[in-house]
Amino acid sequence: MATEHSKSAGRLMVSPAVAVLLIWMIVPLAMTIWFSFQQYNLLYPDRTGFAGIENYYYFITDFRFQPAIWNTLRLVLGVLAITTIGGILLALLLDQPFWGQGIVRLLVLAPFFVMPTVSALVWQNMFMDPVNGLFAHIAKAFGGDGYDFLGQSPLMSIIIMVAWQWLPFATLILLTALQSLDREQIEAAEMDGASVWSRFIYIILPHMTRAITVVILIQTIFILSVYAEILVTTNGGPGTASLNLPFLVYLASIVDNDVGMGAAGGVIAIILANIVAFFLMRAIGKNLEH
Amino acid sequence: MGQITLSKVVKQFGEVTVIPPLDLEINEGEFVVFVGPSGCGKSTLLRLIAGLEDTSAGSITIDGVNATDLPPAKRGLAMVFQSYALYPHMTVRKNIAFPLKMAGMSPEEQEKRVKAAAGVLNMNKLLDRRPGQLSGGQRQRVAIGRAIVREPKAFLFDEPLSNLDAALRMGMRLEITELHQRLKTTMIYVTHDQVEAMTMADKIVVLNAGRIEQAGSPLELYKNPKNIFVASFIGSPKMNFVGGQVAKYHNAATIGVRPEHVMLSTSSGPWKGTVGVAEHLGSDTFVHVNTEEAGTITARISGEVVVKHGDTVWLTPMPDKIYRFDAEGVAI
Amino acid sequence: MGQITLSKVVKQFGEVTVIPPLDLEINEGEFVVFVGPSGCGKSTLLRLIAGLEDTSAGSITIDGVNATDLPPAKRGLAMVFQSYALYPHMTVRKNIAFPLKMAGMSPEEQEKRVKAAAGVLNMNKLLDRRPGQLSGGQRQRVAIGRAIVREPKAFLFDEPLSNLDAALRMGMRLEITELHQRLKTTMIYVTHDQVEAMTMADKIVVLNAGRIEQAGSPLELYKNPKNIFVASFIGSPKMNFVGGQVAKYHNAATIGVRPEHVMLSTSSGPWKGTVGVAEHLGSDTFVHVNTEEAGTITARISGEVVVKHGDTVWLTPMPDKIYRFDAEGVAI
Amino acid sequence: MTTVAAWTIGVLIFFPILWIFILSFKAEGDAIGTPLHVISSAWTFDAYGEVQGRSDYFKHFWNSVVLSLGSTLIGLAIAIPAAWSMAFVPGKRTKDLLMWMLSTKMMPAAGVLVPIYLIFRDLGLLDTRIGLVAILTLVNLPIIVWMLYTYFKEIPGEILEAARMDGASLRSEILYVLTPMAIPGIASTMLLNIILAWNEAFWTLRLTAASAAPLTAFIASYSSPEGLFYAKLSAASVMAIAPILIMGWFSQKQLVRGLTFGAVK
Amino acid sequence: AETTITVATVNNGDMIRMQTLMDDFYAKNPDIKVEWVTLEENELRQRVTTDIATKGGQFDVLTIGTYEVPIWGKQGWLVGLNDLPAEYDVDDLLPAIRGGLTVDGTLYASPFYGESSMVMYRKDLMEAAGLTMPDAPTWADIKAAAAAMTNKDAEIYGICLRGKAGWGENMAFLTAMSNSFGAKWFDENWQPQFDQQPWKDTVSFYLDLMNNYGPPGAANNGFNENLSLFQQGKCGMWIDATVAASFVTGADSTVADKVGFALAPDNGLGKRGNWLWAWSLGIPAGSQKVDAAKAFVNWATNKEYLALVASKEGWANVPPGTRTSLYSNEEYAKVPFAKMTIDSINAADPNAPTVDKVPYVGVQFVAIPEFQGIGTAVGQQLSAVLAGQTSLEEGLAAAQQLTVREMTRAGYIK
Ligand SMILES: Nc1ncnc2c1ncn2[C@@H]1O[C@H](COP(=O)(O)OP(=O)(O)OP(=O)(O)O)[C@@H](O)[C@H]1O
Ligand SMILES: Nc1ncnc2c1ncn2[C@@H]1O[C@H](COP(=O)(O)OP(=O)(O)OP(=O)(O)O)[C@@H](O)[C@H]1O
Ligand SMILES: [Mg+2]
Ligand SMILES: [Mg+2]
Repeated sequence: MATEHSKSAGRLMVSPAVAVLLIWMIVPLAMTIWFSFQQYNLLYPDRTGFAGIENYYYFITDFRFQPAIWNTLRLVLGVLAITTIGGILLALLLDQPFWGQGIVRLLVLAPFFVMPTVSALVWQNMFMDPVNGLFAHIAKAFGGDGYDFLGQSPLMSIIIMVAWQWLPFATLILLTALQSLDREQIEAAEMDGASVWSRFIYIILPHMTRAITVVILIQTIFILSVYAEILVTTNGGPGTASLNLPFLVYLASIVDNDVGMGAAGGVIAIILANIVAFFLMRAIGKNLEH
Repeated sequence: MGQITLSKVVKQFGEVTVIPPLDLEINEGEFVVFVGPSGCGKSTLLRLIAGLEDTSAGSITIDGVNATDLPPAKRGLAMVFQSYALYPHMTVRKNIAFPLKMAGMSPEEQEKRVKAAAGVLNMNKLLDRRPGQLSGGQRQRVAIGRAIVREPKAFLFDEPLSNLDAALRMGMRLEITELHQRLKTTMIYVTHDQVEAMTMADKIVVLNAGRIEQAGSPLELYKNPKNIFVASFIGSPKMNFVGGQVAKYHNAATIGVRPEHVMLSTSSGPWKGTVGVAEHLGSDTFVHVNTEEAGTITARISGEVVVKHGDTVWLTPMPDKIYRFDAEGVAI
Repeated sequence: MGQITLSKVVKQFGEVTVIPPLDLEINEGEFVVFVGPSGCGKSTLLRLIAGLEDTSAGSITIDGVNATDLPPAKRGLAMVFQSYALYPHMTVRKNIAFPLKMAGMSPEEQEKRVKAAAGVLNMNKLLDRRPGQLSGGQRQRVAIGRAIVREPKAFLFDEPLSNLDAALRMGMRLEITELHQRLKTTMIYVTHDQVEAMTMADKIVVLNAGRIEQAGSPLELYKNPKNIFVASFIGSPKMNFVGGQVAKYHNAATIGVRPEHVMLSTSSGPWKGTVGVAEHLGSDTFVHVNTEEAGTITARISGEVVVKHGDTVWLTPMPDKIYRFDAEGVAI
Repeated sequence: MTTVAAWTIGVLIFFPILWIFILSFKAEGDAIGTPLHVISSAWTFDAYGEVQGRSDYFKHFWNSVVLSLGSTLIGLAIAIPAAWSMAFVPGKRTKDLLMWMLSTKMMPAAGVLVPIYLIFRDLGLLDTRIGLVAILTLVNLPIIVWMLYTYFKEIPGEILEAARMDGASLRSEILYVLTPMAIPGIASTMLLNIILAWNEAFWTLRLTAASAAPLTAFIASYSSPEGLFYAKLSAASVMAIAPILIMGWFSQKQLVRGLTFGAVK
Repeated sequence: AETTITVATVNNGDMIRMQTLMDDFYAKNPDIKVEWVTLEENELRQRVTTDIATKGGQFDVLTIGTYEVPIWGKQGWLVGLNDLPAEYDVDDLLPAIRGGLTVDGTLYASPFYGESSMVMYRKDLMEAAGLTMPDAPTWADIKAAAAAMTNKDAEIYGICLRGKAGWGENMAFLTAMSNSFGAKWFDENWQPQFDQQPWKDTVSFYLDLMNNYGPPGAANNGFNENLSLFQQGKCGMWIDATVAASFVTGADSTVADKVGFALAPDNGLGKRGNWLWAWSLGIPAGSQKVDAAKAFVNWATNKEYLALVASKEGWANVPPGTRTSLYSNEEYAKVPFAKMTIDSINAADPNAPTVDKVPYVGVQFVAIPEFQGIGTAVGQQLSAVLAGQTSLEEGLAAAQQLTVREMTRAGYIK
């Protein structure tokens, strides 16, 4: 596959595409870095100039910064936990033959197509509302009181919304992985005297490692930047209870109109994301090989 | 230990009957090979014995105990799968130890037994590799190791060699045969390669569409095939079949003659023809001759003969080695 | 047309030299087979000739033209890959026509040539199927069709049969041989199956770690192997090698004797031993005997002999069929 | 047993969507009642009528279609050659490059809004479909490249070599051999990208005004209107998600296969 | 030639209604076409701010409030509206509203509707409790009434107030409420005042009301959630925007005929706890179609439009709170909340919002650019206090700290 002919021809032909790709990705990044060192508030057109690290300083020393970091992590871990564990269980269930398998698959898949905004609105108003929400109605039917989801467990509520949207993704990847398991392996384990549980632990779960890795990787990428759900429901509150990093950046750059600080926040978010990605790749990257 | 009896065993998948009522007796210590064309039910039969499929009717007895409804793990049999079904995420050691671990054996005992099995199969050095890092033959050995280690009443093999290349196949074939001679455990072996069947079996069971066409020792089948199906299945290169006038002359609908029983002459003989391809193996020569009387006939000549594409030759079947079959294909 | 010369060709991957300087002459119309153990550089050599890899040094001449730096398409060679590399999204017709289309041929001309090739390979009925709907043997034929249609100067085959099962392999082997006899085009064929090499080749090139151990006609290699490596590679079952006292007696470091040249007796002979495994093929019997003097020796006996595991037998090598090798393994 | 469990869970997961579907056919006053009341009350199309009366659904819908299809096609055009090079002529840095591309997806969009807004203003791209197509392409490109890359890696190099032996130029090789062979992969990449683009709600909202606004902008005007709004919100939600849901359902086999990112062999 | 103008507007009922009345505008201006961008309030504000600050030029008419107009007018971002035609009758605008939209003598936006806040209460429940609501209640009256009306078993909560974080949500209410408690955001040196007693009094009174008599989940209730609750009959009282009056007495309401109105409460310190706001139409300085835009603004905010709405939808649905003439109209006077609305508006003074003197204008906000961010952050803190996640002291301390920090950074505190 590799004569100089094909290599150089290949590089030549591909280089424009890669260049476009790189420019596309570098330009916003470079501009963000540039702005992060500038004084730039939309509402003060005449205050401009080099700001040094002031933007970074103020962003990091903001009392909301630390909670935002922790909440970001909690959100990612919470959703990952629900979707992978739930996904595995669901995949095991859906892998059994039963009547209407195709339809149930469609039902389970559906939340993946729902816009985050719609999902958040629907959960907030029609389900989690402590007075008119469906959960409250159900609680009342059993003589309880409506639980104030967004007031009392705001982050958990957001985790539930996000997990609902990503559960289908996890389930279907894991289901596909499960279906690719060589039947003979299960039978071999059966011959070897493995119980159902042992088969799950020793055969099925290891077989799914790679798929689980992909689920974790892709979801982390998307969940690290969750923002619409928070915007629609809690706005990061009460207090800082459901504030995450992207939302803090949003507050700085859009609510405060402070472009410089927003850019600094963006740069910090990228750095942190890369650190997470780095550890993620370290920890699970080898599962992605071959 | 290792006496298996099938009586009136039937297997249906939905409406389709794959195995019609079938009786079979496998004696202790016997090496039984199931052969037959693809889809004839070999694997199904094996899986019924293993307990991986339920019988639709009939009963299976293992060492005098009715095992028809026992789960696979309780039957005391070990199976080597066509794909080997090694656990890819476990080292060879863990693969082999797995059945022991499932049986709740202590780690020391496990290690001891794994070592012993590895010794038998000569793969002490491979114990810490993973299946992905092994060659086909090595994988095969691990699969066998996993079977041996349980000291089963019988081994079941489902086409274990079909994924290997020709050279390796020969080696592994010998290894399994030797293993059998050493362990003297009952072995049931599925293949569709008749060379394997011939060289390994104490008893060959020829299956066709779920029915047993003939069962017996390899030489019995080679010498006295009950019908054309068996005759064409056993022996390599395949038996030559001739119908028409030639067969009529022998008072049969079809006659068969094996390549090794055809003599070739450059001067005379009953069947005249031209050489198509001559394959020179050094030890033998396979000559494919297009004859007028009998169609294309393959002759196997020991050693080296000097024939080329297009040469005219004469063929003579050895008269006492001619098999005669009636219109239904049954041997006369 | 089809004269290929390699002179001082070297191939390195990074630091590793896979092919040390190598000279090879392939004559017009010749059927050359590269054999050798896995990883010895057979595929690499073929790919160098095809132009799919660059040579690190040396030159390749095709029909007198220096082709060292020509891209694959310009060399006028056709290749059949191990996996066949058919285009799965095209019908058989389109697959075969693809090289013609790339050459800018008119659709009518394409159709004509495709028809012709399909005729040669007897697959007129398959033209509208897709590769996915074909059996292994049929795919193989399409791959050959795609090669034929360009009327190349030479065909290159990289283990084209290794994905097929034993029975099919034999048939396809015959087909390729017949094709060569018909087209008389140069063919270079890579395999590690020595039966294929023996039966198909005009010239066998035995490779070992990128070096040519010996090149010559199959019978030449069978009869006069230059060294132990070649001797052990050619012939099936493998030649028996004996060292020690026995060899010394023959004035050699090692002697070799082929299984077909070992006679077996139940009463007397120079080597006494017990039968390990006896493989009864009907037509032949392979007897593996553990002797004291010469270690394990395989003997091939025509027809059926009645020996069992554990029997005591005596072996006699045919005196004029003994190969002698010096301490370096070179034939004396 | 399995059937019951699986159906129960399936319906539970689907329930929120089912519920807004039901609510969308209710009068506002009924929609906010207890579940029993909701089920038993009269059915009506009023909410849909009101939503359609209030905003031009079809304009938004058409914008959504153009944006998601456009960005997907352009993305593919850029990504196919790039993925080809990564999969078949890999360098030492290929893996790093890929990882870096993915990490850019983790950048909070809010931090880049103003720079992009300024560029768009100067290029006259604000509130144009072209501009949004470009942005959506950019945002989703890493995922497209990655998906295609994992796909291409599964295609045996021998086939491309065969094409080369057959005299195909690089262009023909990609056009006639690679691309058609990767159709399933390309299709599922397309599907995923269409879904992501369809649901993208930051850029589509902030870079559009009237003429290029897709369905995300449409739904944004229902997020907190005055008075009772469950039915209207439900109707608008149903209208916003139905097209993509139906498309997703019809092509779920393709989608699911591609979504595995090479995780399943 | 036809001119197309793009109008950005909030998704409030009055604006939505305007979109259904466009035939009238097209009849009068056949060569102007209007494209709507309807967004939720915060979304709209952010969207429009980005555009106007970067001179993106995507909109020709903006819907903005009394918070933006002074800031933007000062920046020169808005087109002055002093030259609207005579029939616009600029002198008819309510003085308080007009004052809020004028910078240095130039009117920068034309009010579409104006609002203050007031108490809306359930007459039937008050009656059942044996109480009457004075027209100008004190906070003590409110508390007594809330206590009397609360019946949690029947899902009736004595009082519904905003709790959702946001400078335009809970902070609008709390800032207005704090004014009546004598609190203020900043002293004359721009020093934040959350560490002072009046703020503590305000918030603890608010917590007392909400925790004892408020609905569950109040920390997420904004205008809209409370409106739903009130319309369903679940609130005894609701102190909120005067425009809500038409909804609670409208068709969707289950309690339409049982609602009474009163001025926002006071504490005897001379300021009532009501605010002042006007959604207004402005034209960005970058617009290429100023003439068409002006024609639209004139159409949408002059007296004829009020008459148009009245003729199609009835007087109760006329956009309130902008023109003196509306309140002298006899038909309109029959609307139950008309008088209370105008009284409330007149009771607010953006230029002297607090008991003490302050350096800023704005009743329920501080008209400086930083206020959005600070107000939202403080709002989050107080929302957390309401949700019980932090204590009152901690919440106020955090509010003080962050406000000091931001004001220092912005250069107000030297
Ligand atoms: N689970 C199943 N459901 C339905 N039919 C089956 C099932 N398993 C096997 N069959 C059918 O039973 C028949 C016998 O299958 P079996 O696998 O036993 O054949 P085999 O002799 O092992 O063939 P091969 O040599 O190809 O492995 C086939 O026709 C097959 O299609
Ligand atoms: N692209 C490559 N980069 C580095 N080493 C390579 C490359 N291709 C082949 N090699 C090495 O070159 C040697 C020869 O490989 P080659 O594929 O030619 O062997 P082969 O004789 O065809 O073996 P087989 O019978 O297994 O196909 C091997 O050691 C292989 O590891
Ligand atoms: Mg089988
Ligand atoms: Mg090779």
